[in-house]
Amino acid sequence: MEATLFYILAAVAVIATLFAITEKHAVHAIVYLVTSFFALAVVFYLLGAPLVAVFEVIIYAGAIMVLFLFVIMMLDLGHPEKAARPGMGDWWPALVLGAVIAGAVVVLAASRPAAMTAGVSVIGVREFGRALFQKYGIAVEIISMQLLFALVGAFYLGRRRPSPPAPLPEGEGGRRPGEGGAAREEETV
Amino acid sequence: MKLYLALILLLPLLGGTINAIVGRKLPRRLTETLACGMVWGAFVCALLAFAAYRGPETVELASWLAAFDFRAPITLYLDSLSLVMVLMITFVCGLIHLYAVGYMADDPSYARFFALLNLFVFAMLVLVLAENLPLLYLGWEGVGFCSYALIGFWYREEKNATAGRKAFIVTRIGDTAFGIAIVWCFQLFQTVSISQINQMGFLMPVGVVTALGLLFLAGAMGKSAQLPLTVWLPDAMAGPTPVSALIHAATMVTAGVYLLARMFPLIGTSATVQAAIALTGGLTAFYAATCALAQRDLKRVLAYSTISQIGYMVLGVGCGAITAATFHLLVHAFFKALLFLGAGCVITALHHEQDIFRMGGLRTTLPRTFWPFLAGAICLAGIPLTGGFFSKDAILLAVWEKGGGLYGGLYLLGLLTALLTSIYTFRMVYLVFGGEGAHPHTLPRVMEWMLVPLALLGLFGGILNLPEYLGKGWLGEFLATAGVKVSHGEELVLQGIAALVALTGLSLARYRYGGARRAERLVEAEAEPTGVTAFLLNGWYLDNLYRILFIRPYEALSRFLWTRVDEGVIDDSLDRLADGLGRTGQGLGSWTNGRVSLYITSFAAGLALILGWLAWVVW
Amino acid sequence: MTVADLWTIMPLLLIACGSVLVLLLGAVVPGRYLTGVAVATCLGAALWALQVPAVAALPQLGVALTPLARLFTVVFALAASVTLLLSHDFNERRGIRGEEYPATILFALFGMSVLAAASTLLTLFLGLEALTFAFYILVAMDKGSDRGAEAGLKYLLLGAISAAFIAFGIALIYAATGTLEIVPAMAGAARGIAGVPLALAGWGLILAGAAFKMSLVPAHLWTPDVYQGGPPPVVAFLSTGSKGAAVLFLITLLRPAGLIPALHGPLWWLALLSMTVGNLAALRQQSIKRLLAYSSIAQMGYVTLALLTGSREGYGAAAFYVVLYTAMNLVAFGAVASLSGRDDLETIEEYRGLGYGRPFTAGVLALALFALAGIPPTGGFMGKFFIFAAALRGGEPLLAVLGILTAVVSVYFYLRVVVNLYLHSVTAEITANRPTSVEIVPLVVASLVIMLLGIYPGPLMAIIEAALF
Amino acid sequence: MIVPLVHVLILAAVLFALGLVCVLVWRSNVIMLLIGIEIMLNAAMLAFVGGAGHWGMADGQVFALMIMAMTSAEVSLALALVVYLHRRKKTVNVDEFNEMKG
Repeated sequence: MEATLFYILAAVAVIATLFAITEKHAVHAIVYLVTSFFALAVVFYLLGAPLVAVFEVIIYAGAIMVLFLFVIMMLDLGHPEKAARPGMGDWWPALVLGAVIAGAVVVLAASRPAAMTAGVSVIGVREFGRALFQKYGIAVEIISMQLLFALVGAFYLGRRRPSPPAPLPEGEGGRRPGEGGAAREEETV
Repeated sequence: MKLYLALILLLPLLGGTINAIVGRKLPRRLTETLACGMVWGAFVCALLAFAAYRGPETVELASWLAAFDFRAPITLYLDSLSLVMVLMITFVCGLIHLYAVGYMADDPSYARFFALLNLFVFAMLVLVLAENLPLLYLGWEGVGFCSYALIGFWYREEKNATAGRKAFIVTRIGDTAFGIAIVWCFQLFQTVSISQINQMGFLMPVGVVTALGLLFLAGAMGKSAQLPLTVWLPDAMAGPTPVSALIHAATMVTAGVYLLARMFPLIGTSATVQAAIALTGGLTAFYAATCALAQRDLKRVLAYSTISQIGYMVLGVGCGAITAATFHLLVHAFFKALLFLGAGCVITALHHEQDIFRMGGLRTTLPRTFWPFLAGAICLAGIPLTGGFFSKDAILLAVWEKGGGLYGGLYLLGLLTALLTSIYTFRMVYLVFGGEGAHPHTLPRVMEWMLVPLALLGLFGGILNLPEYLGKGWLGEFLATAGVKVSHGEELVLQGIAALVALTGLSLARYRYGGARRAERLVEAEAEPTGVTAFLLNGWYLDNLYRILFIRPYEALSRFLWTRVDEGVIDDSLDRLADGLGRTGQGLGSWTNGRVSLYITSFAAGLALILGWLAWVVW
Repeated sequence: MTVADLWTIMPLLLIACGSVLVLLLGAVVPGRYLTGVAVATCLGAALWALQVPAVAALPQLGVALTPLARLFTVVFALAASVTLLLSHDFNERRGIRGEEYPATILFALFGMSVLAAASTLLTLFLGLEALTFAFYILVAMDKGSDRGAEAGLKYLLLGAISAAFIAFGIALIYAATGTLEIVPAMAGAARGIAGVPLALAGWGLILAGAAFKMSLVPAHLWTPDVYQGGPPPVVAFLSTGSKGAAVLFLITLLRPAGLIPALHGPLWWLALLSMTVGNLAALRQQSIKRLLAYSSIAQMGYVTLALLTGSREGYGAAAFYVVLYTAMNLVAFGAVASLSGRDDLETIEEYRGLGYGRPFTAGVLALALFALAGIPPTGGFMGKFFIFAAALRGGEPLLAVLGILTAVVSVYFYLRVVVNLYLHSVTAEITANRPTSVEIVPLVVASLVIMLLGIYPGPLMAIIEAALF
Repeated sequence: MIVPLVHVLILAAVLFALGLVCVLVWRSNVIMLLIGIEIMLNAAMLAFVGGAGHWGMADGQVFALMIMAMTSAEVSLALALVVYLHRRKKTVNVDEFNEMKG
């Protein structure tokens, strides 16, 4: 039952992704992608990772995709007829490379399959939390630094240039309320 | 001994460093005194070391390189060969330093000049004294670097900078071969100590030794300007004259000969390598002599003659005659330094005129330069009883002794070269000093004084290693290498032949360039090359017959060798190679066409190739 | 996590706290004082790393200050402080203001030290991504030039792709071995005669990702554009710290189990292509920054050649070269930064005659170029010597000889710049900037390092040797 | 584990390749390019989660979460840069940013 569900969801994810990458309308592509991510989230759940599944929905399908939509609208890219579409010349090399890479990984993965470990239980939230904050506590700190600097960078880029390179009167780069609107979303993490 | 050796190295280094750092701030006299004093100090130390010398000695000064099982400490090795070299280098370089004080009197960048000069001496001494190959290579490259800086940085013009770069890059080709040889030696013998490697040569198959020997030979070719890597040396004349003297006489170019002599116990075990060395030397000697015949620039004549003489030394090494080669190296150092310094005097006196056809009359107006220069010239030409005669003869003797088709041919070639040498030497002397000419301006005294000791050494250098029938060969005993054993009679006959050849060359040159004929040659030289035929019509039949039969083919050949082979084929093929590489590079650069899509595609293609390869391997 | 643990990871904490502190101070203190704070942080971290005794990996922490990590933390911290000093006046001239710049430099340093100290694949990956991330920001920092933003975008797009490659690669290795600890994971990946196939696929992906970080051909194409577009001090740091970190990344992964035979082929080609393409493409390059970019591609090819041997000696030669290369490129780009005023000095012609007009800066630039060309007695020669010796002894004679040949070719373009520096300038007036004292100090220090490593490389080699034990 | 690990990895490989294809194809739209990178990173997460399920350890899941966090940081910066460049050049076609070349 669960196995069947896995294959169905796998098919859904692949097909939705296919639609997403061939879609000329960026907004539609995002919608297809969200579908794919939902399917993936359920796959995660089936593979015994409920917490990752939840985050997938919240962060990926929720926050990041919304961020994309936000930028698409901000830049007014919702007019597919104006955008250049990839032609056949773009597709062939891409498909060949993709096929080679996927094929190679599949060949290598299948050539000597790892033995099935029997009866693996679902990893609970408690176990996950312990691993996250005890074993990989440092990693959480690193990623928090990175998020901080994502904010700093986006803020810096979003800020309008204070003035041409001339000695500033007040001595310090004017820190105006930045309009780095793009940078706000990562606080959801 | 350790102290002496350390001082020999440290003094020039110290002088160079001080002058490089604070030289510009110091008063001029102090800078000059420092530079000269350091080199002469090294010479004094060398003398003391000579006095204390009892036998080969290895001195470890400090640990230098140590990585995993690789060890190359700063170890110096003093044996008779290196001792003789050190004495010669410090002495000749000391004289050149003093000369440079006069030569550089008007130049503002004297501090940099003397700093580089001192460093040059230091690098050369490191090269000579090194006990292991990496240290030797350090000196080797240091010499290359200093010569680059001295040739190129001097006149601040594009032409000279290019000459410096050319010297650097061409010698670098040889250096690369040498570098490969070093690493390979380490791989084979698990040591880089020269004396140990030399003792272990017999452990290796002949093929390997041959390959190693050829690599060393390639290294020597680059540094000593042997065929086919000769092209940099004539162009290196762009530097100031003391530098030319330094490069040509005492230091840089002899490094290749020294390397071959040093490694001879190893590489000499292969007959192929010996033959290759001898052939390289013989051909180079001949080739450069013919080129020298057609030159108009005084310094270029001397440059080609250097190449030719170095060719003799290499030929000597190729015959196993280390003593003879070293002997010639020493004597040549004296008289070539003398000739260059003399040429420097001439050029300075004539307001930087270098064309020998525009000179003349200096015999009377510049006597203090003329007589030493003449002494140098007769040494170079190998006129009997001069140092050059004995040393060159020792090499020819060794070639003769080897016998066989190849060496017999090389002997004849060597004789022919001796004839050519004599001709171009006296051509130069007659053109520069004969006839009438304008009044030169006076020279700094120190420049002319420096010529005298060199002239004496050149003339009487033969005493260093007299032929056996005249007494003991001191150098041969000191170097303790197996000398060539020939009967006195045979030796005398061979020397007679050589003397005859040299005198023939002298008379030929006198016939063509001496006395009244000189003026004709000058007129001839004024005209364009096609003017030669016009001159034919004027009825100098005898001269023309002589031209047609003898001189013209040679001039044609030498001009051909110079313009076509030297500047055409060798230069050109290098140029073409460089051009091809540049074009390829440009093509590769246009890969970076600025479009991210291509960058990503290339990146992904790399991944696909790697993964595809892995899948293929596993499958 | 105990107090003792905290003590050993103090350098990391110092850097992290320093970067946050700089951000906070930026609100109250004028920007130019922040460089001092940042430099003090770097030096403090370096000193701490020097005095802390090295420890073995602590499994519960994910980072450990192993001897190698200590060495490289010090190197990276010094590189960062040199960069900060070099950019101080440069940023004034360019109008790059604010606390973001020093803070981000410190963040990059944080990423590097995390990477150096990482003992799990997760911290290794996060360290690598953190430092790359910092450079995305830094490259685009100069808002006065369009090129900066373009370079930033190019770097970011390719960097994100390479992050995906590496993440997927690590995922496959994890799937094959079941652990994220570096030593058991990499040892597990190499199990069997030719390694576990699945882990091999992971290795392939990681190799491609690392090829991007080290800018090896064919993943090198971003390098010239980013080097040209980024501010020179940033590029100095990017080309040294981030390259060094990438090499360290590979060394860390390779060390536990050595080179899996199947990986030899790809690495071989990466090394060969990088050496040839980098050196040849630089031959006729007119822009000095692009020239140095191609040169760095070639230099990384040499490092790959050393790694390829899979021997301790090879890793040692690579680590030595990284330290040396850090000094060389800091001087080269530092000199370019110091000479650049409002605009970059772009083409080689613009450097004509600077040997007389700006003797100090031109002198150190010439020194760095000689070192990059591998000419003794500079350190460049020693570095190349160790690499080629390791390659020859590691059974790579063909590649070593080819490498030496490309090195010969490279002398040409390095000298082309030097010759230009010392040619009489056609235009008498020199517009290049005069070096300030804040710039002179780091340049002198780094130049001394270059010379010292050339004349007396023994001590550093001994440290590396001990660290790799 | 409900399905063999290999099947999960095959799915991940296919998704990864699809993401790469997306990156390679959509040069005319940097937003789609970034989406392709997201797909690739999702494939990596899937491989991690599959591995974690296979070995019964939480490490892989932690890694997957970290990728997610890292991605959000990267995306926000990338989009900020895109907005910044769009303000200057009025285009999202990455190939039009080719001022530097050679």
